[in-house]
Amino acid sequence: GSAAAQAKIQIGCTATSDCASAMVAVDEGIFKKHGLDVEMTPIAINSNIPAAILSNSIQIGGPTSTVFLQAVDGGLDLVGIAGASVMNTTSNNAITAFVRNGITINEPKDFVGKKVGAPGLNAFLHVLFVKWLVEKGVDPKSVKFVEVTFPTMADIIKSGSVDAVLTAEPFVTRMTNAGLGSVGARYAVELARTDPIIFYAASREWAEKNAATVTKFRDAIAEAAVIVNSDREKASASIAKFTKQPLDLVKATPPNQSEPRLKPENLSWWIEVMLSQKMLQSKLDTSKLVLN
Amino acid sequence: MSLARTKPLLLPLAALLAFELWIRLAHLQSDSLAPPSAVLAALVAALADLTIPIATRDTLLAAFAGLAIGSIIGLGLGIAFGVSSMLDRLMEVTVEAIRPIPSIALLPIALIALGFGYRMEIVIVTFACVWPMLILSRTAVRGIEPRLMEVSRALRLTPVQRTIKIIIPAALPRIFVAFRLSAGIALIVAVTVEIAINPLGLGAGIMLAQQALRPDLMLAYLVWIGAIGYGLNLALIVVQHRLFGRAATAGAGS
Amino acid sequence: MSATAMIWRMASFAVAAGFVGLWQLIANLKLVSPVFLPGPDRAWTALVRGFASGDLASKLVGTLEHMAYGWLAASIAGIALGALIGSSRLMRTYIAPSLEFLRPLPVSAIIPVAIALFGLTEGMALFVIAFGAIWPIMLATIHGFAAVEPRLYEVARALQMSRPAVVFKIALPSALPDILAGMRLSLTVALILSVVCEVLAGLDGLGHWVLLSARAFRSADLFAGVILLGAMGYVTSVAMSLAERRLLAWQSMR
Amino acid sequence: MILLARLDDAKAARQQKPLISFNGATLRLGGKTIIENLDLTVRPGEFLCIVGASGCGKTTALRLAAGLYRPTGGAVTFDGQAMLEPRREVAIVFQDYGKALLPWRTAAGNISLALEASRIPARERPGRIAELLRKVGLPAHAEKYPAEMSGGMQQRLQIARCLAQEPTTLLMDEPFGALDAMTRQGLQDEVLSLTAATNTTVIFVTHDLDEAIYLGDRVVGLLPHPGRIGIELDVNLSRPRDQLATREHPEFLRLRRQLFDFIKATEH
Amino acid sequence: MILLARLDDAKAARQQKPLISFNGATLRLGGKTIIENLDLTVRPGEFLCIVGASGCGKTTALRLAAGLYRPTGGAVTFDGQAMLEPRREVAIVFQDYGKALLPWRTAAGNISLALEASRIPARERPGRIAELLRKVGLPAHAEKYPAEMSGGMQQRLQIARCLAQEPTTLLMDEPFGALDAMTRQGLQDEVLSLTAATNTTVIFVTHDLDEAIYLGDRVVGLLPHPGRIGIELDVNLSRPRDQLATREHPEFLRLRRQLFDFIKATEH
Ligand SMILES: Nc1ncnc2c1ncn2[C@@H]1O[C@H](COP(=O)(O)OP(=O)(O)OP(=O)(O)O)[C@@H](O)[C@H]1O
Ligand SMILES: Nc1ncnc2c1ncn2[C@@H]1O[C@H](COP(=O)(O)OP(=O)(O)OP(=O)(O)O)[C@@H](O)[C@H]1O
Ligand SMILES: [Mg+2]
Ligand SMILES: [Mg+2]
Repeated sequence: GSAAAQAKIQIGCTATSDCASAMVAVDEGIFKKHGLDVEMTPIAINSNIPAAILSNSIQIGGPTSTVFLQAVDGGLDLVGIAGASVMNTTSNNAITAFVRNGITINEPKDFVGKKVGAPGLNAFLHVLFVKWLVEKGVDPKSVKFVEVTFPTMADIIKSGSVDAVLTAEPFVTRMTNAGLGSVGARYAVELARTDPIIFYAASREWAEKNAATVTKFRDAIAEAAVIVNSDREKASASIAKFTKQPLDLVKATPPNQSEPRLKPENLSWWIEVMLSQKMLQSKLDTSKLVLN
Repeated sequence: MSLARTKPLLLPLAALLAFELWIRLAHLQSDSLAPPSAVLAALVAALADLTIPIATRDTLLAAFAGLAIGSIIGLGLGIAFGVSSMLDRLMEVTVEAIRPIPSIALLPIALIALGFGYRMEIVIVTFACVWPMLILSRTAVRGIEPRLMEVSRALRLTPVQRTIKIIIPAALPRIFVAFRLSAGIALIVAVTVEIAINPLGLGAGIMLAQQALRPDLMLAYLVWIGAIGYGLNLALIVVQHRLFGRAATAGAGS
Repeated sequence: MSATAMIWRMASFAVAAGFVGLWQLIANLKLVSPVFLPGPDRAWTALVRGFASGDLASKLVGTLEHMAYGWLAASIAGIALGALIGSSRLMRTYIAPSLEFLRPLPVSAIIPVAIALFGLTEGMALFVIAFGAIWPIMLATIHGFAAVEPRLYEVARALQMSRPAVVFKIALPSALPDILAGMRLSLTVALILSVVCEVLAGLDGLGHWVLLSARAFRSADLFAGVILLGAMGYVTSVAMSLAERRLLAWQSMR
Repeated sequence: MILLARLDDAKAARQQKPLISFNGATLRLGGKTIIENLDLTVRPGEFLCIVGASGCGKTTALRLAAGLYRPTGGAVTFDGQAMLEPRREVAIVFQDYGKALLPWRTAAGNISLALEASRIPARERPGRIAELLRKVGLPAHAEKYPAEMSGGMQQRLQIARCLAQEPTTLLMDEPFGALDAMTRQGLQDEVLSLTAATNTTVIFVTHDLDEAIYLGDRVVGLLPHPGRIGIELDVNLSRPRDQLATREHPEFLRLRRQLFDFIKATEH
Repeated sequence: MILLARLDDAKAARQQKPLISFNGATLRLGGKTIIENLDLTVRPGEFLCIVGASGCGKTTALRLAAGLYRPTGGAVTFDGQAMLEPRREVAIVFQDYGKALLPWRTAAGNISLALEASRIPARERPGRIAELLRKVGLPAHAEKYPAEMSGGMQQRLQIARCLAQEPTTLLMDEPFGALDAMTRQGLQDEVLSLTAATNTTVIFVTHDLDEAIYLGDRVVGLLPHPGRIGIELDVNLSRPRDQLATREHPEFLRLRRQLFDFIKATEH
């Protein structure tokens, strides 16, 4: 209804470039233009987003595909309402397994017996890497995974506590420049997927009650996505503003590609991968995952 | 400033100097460490642009509210358990099984039930503050000179009178230690909740600074939190001296 | 254990069982969404399943180790530092203020710094847990030293006892009730910090189990972990009570 | 006048039913029998003194009478009812005076505690406190904390607090142990006149035989291991008593000798 | 034998230089002058008794002699040196015995404390402890905690601990205040023979005039507000003393009367 449309909408995202479309839409007044009053809330850990949505602390959030699917699998009634970012050549290029000095990785088998730090177990990069290992015929159980958050990666690689970290730009460049090691594998490039990384989700109840708002939101995001993908200056400025990262640092890395459309079938690859990694307990029905 | 007042500063100053030298000389590059001089600069900047003062207000609001509620509950239960060994024994299993549950493990549930904001943070700080208050005030009550409890029995003091006139004053020095401890815990838990989930206050500031790869700012927050805690404790000690005054000093001999 | 103590313990378990029943009732009536609050039945099933797969047992051992080592380190350091500060004016002026500054620092915020200094190692975990768990013990020791009956210090002076003798024969035994209460609190803090460490630094243990369960929205698994944490807390606290009862036998005579 | 009244009282009391009575009271503590099968009755208005060697069980017997211990065998009754908890009309002066005072309250505050317990209105308290402090010879020390007072002063302060309770029964455990002879005699007479005026029942534990005879209507000597009655003497000395005359009375000297022999016999 | 030796000692002592001496010692506490301008010397081997009304400053004077307080004016010297800290050869029996014992140690453990302080080897301790407990009449109570002991037993335990120190000087503050007449007389004689045998110097505070005269070579009476010397009497009674004969000696009675009049005059 119109009353709900005037209420302020809180959008919760982590400090990455994935939600750049929403950031730009706020900064450029696109939401306002569509009659939406939007505020962005920074959320530290992506897996908190579903709970934040459910408690109505935020109405729309940007969970990763894995977080979203696990939440739905766990019984949370969430739906995707618009796309945010998808993998593409650029983003896949930015994802690497970075190995410390003294370790050489020539082929996937070389990861056997190594200690690998992932920014979140069962999270996006980890799932991708395991998928890659499986495709290359390496038993993921033969690799020891530990959790290492992005900001501590450089220190941990330097201390030698782990042999490799699953990471992304700008950390790859920073660690390479600091002489801490080298890129061991570009597994995302080899997988060459174009599935969604993060998309906008809401609770089904809220989305159905505020159908008109959702439509306006989609329109605004679609408009902003164009800017993200075409105008790096503007996109970087908005990202830096939201994440409080230094502008130079943000500019150094191209933002992930924005893709405002989200179709149910976009999620089927993730479901399959996660099922094979025993991360889901039930076979999810894709048609119910996305609001049409 | 007299020499006596500068003495406490010697150790930290020496440590900071050593740290600065180490980082500068080793050309340490880290996303988690920064030389003290850079930290100081970041602190001054963040104080000036009011981000730290505002974050401090938010954190302290939640911490104090939780501390107040938690202390009252904990004190009440601690006294009850200290006085009545029956109650203490009956509740032992329940209390000892709930007490060690880390609130951080329950954060996702608290988030869903209460959402972001002060309410959730206050509830969790309360949960954390109840236990030290309970345990230490129970010990304090048990440690009261038994002859004093007998005096209160002989005078047929009502349970309320007994609590107000004998138990609390006798146990007060120890209860105050518990309260100081709880105050520290309240601050820590509030910040931890903010780091883990709640997007407000100093903890969120730390998290944001860390993710923004600003170790100087992150450490500036850390130093600031230390300063707040230090000030808080100092204030409580002043209150303690005010409260107990001559009775305490007369009792403690020289 | 005597028969009466046994009966009391049974009664205490019965009370706890009552609370579990209440929990089941709340779950059955769906007062809270079952997605977040599984009943004890579902939590129990998850617990059994976790142990059957062997996962949970190894996590339990991981947390136990973190807690035990961290707590031991904190106890030794806490009592030693507390005794030093409690008995030496020099220490009080030079060291105590720095410690008061460190005390309010949240462990959650220390972890990145600790990782930068120690790497992602068990040593880091030990340091972090001990750092957080030391305060209740240290504070209790300092207070215990201050609260010694002044007449006893005079006895020590009259006997010309050496400073170590005064510490070990007068001050420590007199402060023992306080110290044990502090150690009891620290035990819980150590458990909580083990979990925090496991959550924030990704070390193996129940904290990590709980984290992954929470992330995967498997509330039954999460509660299975929480139940284990509670059980661990209870068992360690019973051990602590036994130690207390032995060490403080004289107190019950009063 | 008072003298006659008191004597008549004493006579009448013989026929009266007892106020406090130990009926085969037994107490075990820490696996040892401290008091065994104690039979003793105290009549209303009577002044009973208990003497005995150190460690024979005097304090324990008094604590039984106070309701601070419950007998493990037999019974202790007060006014016909089992004494299971202390009662407000029964005041107790503890032997370890240093421990029985609230260290965080001044002398006046410590006395005030008893007044507060009996819900005396705040405005009446200062007058009562001043009066009581005067009675025990501490008028100038109202604002001192116990730690600032000498042993004897603390002892007198505790007595003042007990009097503030306006008890009908007073249980005193070596209340004058830390006092010099003069102060002691003054307080003995103070207690005597006070209890006579209000017809207060008293059980008075002392190790001073002269004191026991000087004060008491009756003196009971306890035997140790376990504590039980070894001797019971009626003191037929007229009241009011006089520090010089009474102590020189042949009956006084006779009783003294008798008690002395008893105590002497109990030691080894 | 001992008798003569002691008398000779006393004679010789007059010429000896003092062991403890108060030279115009003054002590202010909490803004009040407690002791003023006290001049007093104690010769080696002397047994000095201090009496005085409650609150006159006896305990305070003893604490000055012990080095527990430092005089705010004048000086207190021991063996010619300023007494600024307690010394191991000086043992102190505190008036508040309940507070001076370690509640977490048994009777044996409390005595052991003093032996440990003087570095007596562990294997010698049990024998010494048993001997000391026997001396104060507590042989059967070695394993009791202070809280399980009667007031008098605690007091005797404290005395035993002081004796364990094998002090050359003994400062006793109303050490027998909680004891019955018999136990008290036994301990009086025990202390006398012990100190005579080891030529121990004693300052003994008591409120019991008979006790002061019976024990002392000299009795000092303090005047209150502020504490200062009001009377000083030499006790010319032969040693060893006897509980019956000495107390009936005319000199004893004369001294007693003199002290009594002094105390009486100091009240009010
Ligand atoms: N809590 C207790 N546990 C075990 N034994 C105790 C306890 N309290 C007292 N006793 C023992 O009971 C006996 C009597 O003690 P009580 O205090 O009644 O003696 P008393 O006659 O008052 O002696 P005193 O004149 O020395 O004060 C003593 O032998 C003492 O050791
Ligand atoms: N710490 C203190 N602060 C202030 N005044 C004190 C302190 N200690 C003692 N006094 C005062 O000093 C005076 C003498 O006290 P002291 O204990 O020496 O008396 P005493 O002669 O031992 O009396 P008693 O025979 O009753 O034990 C008392 O009036 C007391 O109130
Ligand atoms: Mg007694
Ligand atoms: Mg005194």
